[in-house]
Amino acid sequence: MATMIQAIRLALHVGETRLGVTDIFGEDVGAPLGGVFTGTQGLETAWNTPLDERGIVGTAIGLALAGQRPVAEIQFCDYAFNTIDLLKLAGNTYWSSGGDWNVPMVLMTPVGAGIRGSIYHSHSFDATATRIPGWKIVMPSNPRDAYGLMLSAIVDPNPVMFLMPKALLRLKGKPSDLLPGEPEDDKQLASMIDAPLGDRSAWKPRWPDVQELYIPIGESRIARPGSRVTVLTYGRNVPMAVAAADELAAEGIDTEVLDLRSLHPYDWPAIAASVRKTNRVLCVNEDTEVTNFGEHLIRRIVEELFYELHAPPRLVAGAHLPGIGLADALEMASVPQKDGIKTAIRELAAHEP
Amino acid sequence: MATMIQAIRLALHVGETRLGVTDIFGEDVGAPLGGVFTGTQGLETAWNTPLDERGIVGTAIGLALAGQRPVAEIQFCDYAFNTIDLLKLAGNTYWSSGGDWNVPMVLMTPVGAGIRGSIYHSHSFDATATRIPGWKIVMPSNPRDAYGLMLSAIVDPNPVMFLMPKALLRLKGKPSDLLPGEPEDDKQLASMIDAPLGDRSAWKPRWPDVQELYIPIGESRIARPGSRVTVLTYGRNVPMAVAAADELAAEGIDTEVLDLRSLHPYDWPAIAASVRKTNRVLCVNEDTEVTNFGEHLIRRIVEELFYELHAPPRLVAGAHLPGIGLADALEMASVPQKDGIKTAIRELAAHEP
Amino acid sequence: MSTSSRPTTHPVSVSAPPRLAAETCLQIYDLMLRARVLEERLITMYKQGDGFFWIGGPGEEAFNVPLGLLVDKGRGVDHDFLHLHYRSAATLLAMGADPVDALRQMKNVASDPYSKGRNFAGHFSVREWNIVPVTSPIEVQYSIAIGTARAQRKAKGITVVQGGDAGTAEGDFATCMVWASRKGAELPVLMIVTNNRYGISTPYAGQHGYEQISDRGKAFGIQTAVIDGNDPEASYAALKQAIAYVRNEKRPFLLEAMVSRLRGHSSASGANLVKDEIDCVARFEERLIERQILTRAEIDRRRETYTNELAEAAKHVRTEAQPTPESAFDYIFAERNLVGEDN
Amino acid sequence: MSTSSRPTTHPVSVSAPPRLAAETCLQIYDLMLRARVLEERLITMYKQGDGFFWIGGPGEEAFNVPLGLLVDKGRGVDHDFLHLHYRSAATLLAMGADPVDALRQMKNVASDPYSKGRNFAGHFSVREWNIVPVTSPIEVQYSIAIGTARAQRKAKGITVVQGGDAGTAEGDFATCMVWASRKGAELPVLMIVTNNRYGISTPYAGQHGYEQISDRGKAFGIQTAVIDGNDPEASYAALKQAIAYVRNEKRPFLLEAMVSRLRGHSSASGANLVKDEIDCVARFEERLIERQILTRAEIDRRRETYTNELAEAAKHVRTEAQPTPESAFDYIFAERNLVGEDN
Ligand SMILES: Cc1ncc(C[n+]2csc(CCOP(=O)(O)OP(=O)(O)O)c2C)c(N)n1
Ligand SMILES: Cc1ncc(C[n+]2csc(CCOP(=O)(O)OP(=O)(O)O)c2C)c(N)n1
Ligand SMILES: [Mg+2]
Ligand SMILES: [Mg+2]
Repeated sequence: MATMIQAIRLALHVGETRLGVTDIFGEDVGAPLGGVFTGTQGLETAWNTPLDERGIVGTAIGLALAGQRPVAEIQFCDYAFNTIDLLKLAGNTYWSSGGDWNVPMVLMTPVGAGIRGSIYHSHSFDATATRIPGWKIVMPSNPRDAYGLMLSAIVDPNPVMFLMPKALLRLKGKPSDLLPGEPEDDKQLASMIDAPLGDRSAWKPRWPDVQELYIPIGESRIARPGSRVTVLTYGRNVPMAVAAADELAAEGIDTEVLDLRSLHPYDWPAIAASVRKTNRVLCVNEDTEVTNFGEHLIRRIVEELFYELHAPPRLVAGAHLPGIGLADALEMASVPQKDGIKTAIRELAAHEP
Repeated sequence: MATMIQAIRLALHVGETRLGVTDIFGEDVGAPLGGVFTGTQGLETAWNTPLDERGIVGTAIGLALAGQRPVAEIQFCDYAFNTIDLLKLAGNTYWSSGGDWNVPMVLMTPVGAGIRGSIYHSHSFDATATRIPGWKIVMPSNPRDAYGLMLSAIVDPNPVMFLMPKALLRLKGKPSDLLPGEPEDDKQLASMIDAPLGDRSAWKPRWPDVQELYIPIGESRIARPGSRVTVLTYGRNVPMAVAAADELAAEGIDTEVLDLRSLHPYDWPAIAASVRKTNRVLCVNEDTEVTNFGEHLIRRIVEELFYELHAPPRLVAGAHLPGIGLADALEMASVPQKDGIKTAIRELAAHEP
Repeated sequence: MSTSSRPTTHPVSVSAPPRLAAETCLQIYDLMLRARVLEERLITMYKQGDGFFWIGGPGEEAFNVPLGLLVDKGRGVDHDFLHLHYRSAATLLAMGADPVDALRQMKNVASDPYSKGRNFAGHFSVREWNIVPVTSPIEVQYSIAIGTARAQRKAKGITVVQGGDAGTAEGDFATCMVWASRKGAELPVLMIVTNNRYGISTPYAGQHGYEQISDRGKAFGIQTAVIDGNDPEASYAALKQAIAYVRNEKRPFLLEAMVSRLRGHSSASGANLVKDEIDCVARFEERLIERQILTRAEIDRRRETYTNELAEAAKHVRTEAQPTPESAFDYIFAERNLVGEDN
Repeated sequence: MSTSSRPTTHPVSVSAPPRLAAETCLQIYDLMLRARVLEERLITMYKQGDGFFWIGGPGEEAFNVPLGLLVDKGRGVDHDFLHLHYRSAATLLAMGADPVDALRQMKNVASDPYSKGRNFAGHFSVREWNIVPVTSPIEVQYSIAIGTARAQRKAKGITVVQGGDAGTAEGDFATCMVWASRKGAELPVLMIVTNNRYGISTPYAGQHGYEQISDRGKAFGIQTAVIDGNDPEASYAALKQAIAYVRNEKRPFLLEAMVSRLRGHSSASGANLVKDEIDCVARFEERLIERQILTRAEIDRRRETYTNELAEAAKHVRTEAQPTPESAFDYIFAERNLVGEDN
């Protein structure tokens, strides 16, 4: 089973060999490193840029305007905050030009906490991203979705942001989620596509003959079906919420976990259907809680489904703090943990209108 | 009666003569222009920077770290989106250094639509600003509040963002809201402190002996008392909401308009009190509606005051569009207008639980 | 064409501006005049309430017309990409744009082909000619130009990027130089700075540590030149040389053109005529009369004709439909890939 | 000290590095050794699981120690402000910092005086000495340094800002030069680039169009020099000269020091010893032995002593309390103005 980072690499390989991707670039994205998380190892078109995020985003926009299909990486989303103006431009060019120019670029960037990354390797980007109109925003929670969403991102004629939950990048998928064409033995896969330690100058990947698999942008996935409470989440918090739900099942609380996968456009029909079924909803994400994307979902749910609700909707999100501290206790207190999710689900389930 | 922009200028004059402000700077902030909205005309310490927003914010942070009290301007908030990383730094320095360094700077910037400013002179900044922990965020809706909030911003030991609703900058205050020490005749005031058209090289302002007046950061103001519906708003939408409420009074709908004035920290006790009284709440602001600060308020209201609500809370905000178009019809369709606010209030008032 | 006071690191041989043939002079002059008359019409529209804001390029015609004539116009990487700024109407006209379209954008009517009534005057966009949308945020075009130039490393086209003097203080100007001059990965980009010695109200003096902005290119090994952008013949010669260099060498060139700002910054500063600035159109007229290529009477006739044409056109534009409110919601997401269609 | 290959616009007279007095050599060497031993201890802590991440400056001691010795240490505008980067432990030690505090930050204990267990190793902050917080985002310190330097235009202190080679591609590096060299408003800022020829895995070659990064300063009229940062005597001499220039002339200086990266980028790349890089400590030891200032035995003894001291200290730090969860909510807003207290 491919890990998420391997799945992304395989998708980029399909991109550059079959879908017209000409440039995959960013800081340390090319040889010898192939990305700080190994996402771009061995790719033909991967190259190292200067240390300049504005140049990276600008280059991506320019390549896209020239009709190419660039995939750019910002090494950590923590370092994308000096490029918001350019991201806004990428998002508004089609609209501002009255439909004259579209901008078919992909921007990938690792997000979130969970690796003891301290203040500048723990940022989330989902709330900020959803505030930039004209972008499609996706965030996978498992290798298969990562693969299929990346392929969809590449062929989409619009700018697509691909948020990589960094705490999940090295986790393997389920055996049932084998990518089409992926070797069944994960050791074999690793020996084919993971660069060796040490000198890599002579190394070349041997790519398995993986096939296309598109996860449509805008479609959510029921990560765990349930009837009593709905959890709306994405990325790193999906397995966390599923684990919480599984544990709560022993207490007789049957929780549905919806993995949004796409943050914009998001899957409103699926959200509404789940809320209509459970009448109780919890939004979970890691971004800071003031002016948070989960608050958007709650606002819309309240506006459209008020009388379906048997309990006030809840948000479990990152604390409104200037940073996520390095020490364990600080990080744990700053972003959602399984126990906090369980408590919130329990309270929602117990709540009688 | 001073206009809002005159009130800001008077506050900056107090700042540089009595509160230790050493540098007021930004693009075209110094002579001869004194700011594209005239906010810094005639000030002793105002100077013109290079055309470089990152340098402006960086300079402000550095001056603050050196123990000074800088006031920096970004000419239009539309051009602050390449500095979010620096704004985040200003907001996290105190926290990251474990209380070692505070950053006593003020950043002022005009925001919002209403002047036919097209795509890049119509942006709002409130949602983005409230997503930057460590900042205090204020936004006045009238000259007196502008004056008092600016003075509070200057003496605050933390970074304070002063959002200037550009559509209101030239509106005069109410006679009852004379600033302390302001001449009663507004023509007289203008002749004293407004730079003449044409050659200004010999001009010097004659400053009235205005006195200090501090509007505490974090305190809201009831712009219009009412009992049936609460409107939570700020800046340009305050007079709009008051006008809507006044018109609706004829229909027998008694609306309370709360002018938040401070977006962070915001006045939760006052908000809660008003919602407890009216049981119906509408948030109004101009920023785009997905991941919007009004959604935060609604989330908190739902979380803490669910059973006080007799109707689903509503948001009237900017459309989730890549830009605000120049043509009248486009701008009107993109940001809240009085009629839309009236409709929402009417629906809330009519709503029976 | 005068080179900058300090020596260039890779000196370009810049000869005295050759006289252009009478025919070329006439072509350039005619376009300069048309562009000037267009700007005057736009200002009049603004002053008469037929538009909310004016910004444009009166004072840059002598440079911008040759630019428009000399680029390889077309679509895709084998033609030149243009990342212009908001004073580029003359370049558009020289490339063949219909001046009425500029009036349409001024009046923000639905038929505005550049932005469908959404953007300010001067914010052009012509995909058929590789003119990427002009942006309001200053200098971002220099970061974006890297991308089109990269796409052209093996193509026939080059990338042209243009902006003002004050804007070079933004990091994006440096970004363009850093990325365009990477050893072994140089980019075919012509960087143009149109230096009118002002950013809105702020004079050049006091904001810049170098003598000439283009000096900044030298450390990067970028070819540089400073020219009199008020002289159409000097501009034509310099641009021709710079474009040929970029096209043949596939390396960057930084060209600084000293120009005028004849109507101040924009309508926000009144858009009135500024004294003490060289008027390139008037100066070129004198030269053409002196060389007996045109007479004052012919000049007056032309100006009158163009002025009347545009006055008529403005009347017509006034009757065109404004965008509907619902149209604000058009063009958020593209359904198909326009830019890649036949690249 | 070798000057860059291209002439500086305002040449600095840079003499061959003078031999420093034996006493000064010993002082510098001792601090270099202490700094090296500290980095080794930090790496050991990381490898033993006593910390989540290591980044630091083994290979920069010969430059960073003289810097720490030569700045005017203190609080407020009449002393020097330091905007350092994450490889600056040796500078801190030379200024008198307790190495145990670096261990505390490594172990993210509550007693970490630099960040209270919040930030990565090497992210120093000492308000008493004008050491502003080291930032993780690369290069922003160059934009912020403008502000402290501006506050010092009439003061005795100067501003020192330091960063790596790769980071100069960010616009902030250009911003610093633009703002520091404005004619008539020059700023007293010493810009330092510590060039180790890498940004993480990306080599210098292929990313830069100039020969030396400091060449970029020349167009701005900024004094520049390139020095061998592996030579403590050359570094001392160059820094002394540069600091004196900035202090006396109240103008910027751009100093590029060629240094080594002895343990790779950080713990993320293994933090193992890198071959083929000059080890400035070993090289200086040879010089000191040759000049009979120290013997190998004395050196070994010192190293052993410092190593043992820090091993003990690390054991102690391991017992110190971690921050409490609630403490995450401390220091969001300041109640009083610390930075302005007695300025
Ligand atoms: C990033 C950004 N900051 C500020 C502005 C506001 N603004 C518009 S034009 C201008 C001056 C530009 O001067 P220059 O670059 O010399 O170009 P010119 O207008 O003189 O041709 C400014 C500050 C802007 N449009 N974008
Ligand atoms: C703005 C930003 N982008 C990316 C990073 C990730 N990063 C950390 S160190 C580094 C390389 C820095 O290289 P250089 O400037 O040469 O300094 P060195 O580490 O070699 O001393 C990168 C890319 C960052 N910290 N900040
Ligand atoms: Mg200019
Ligand atoms: Mg380096």
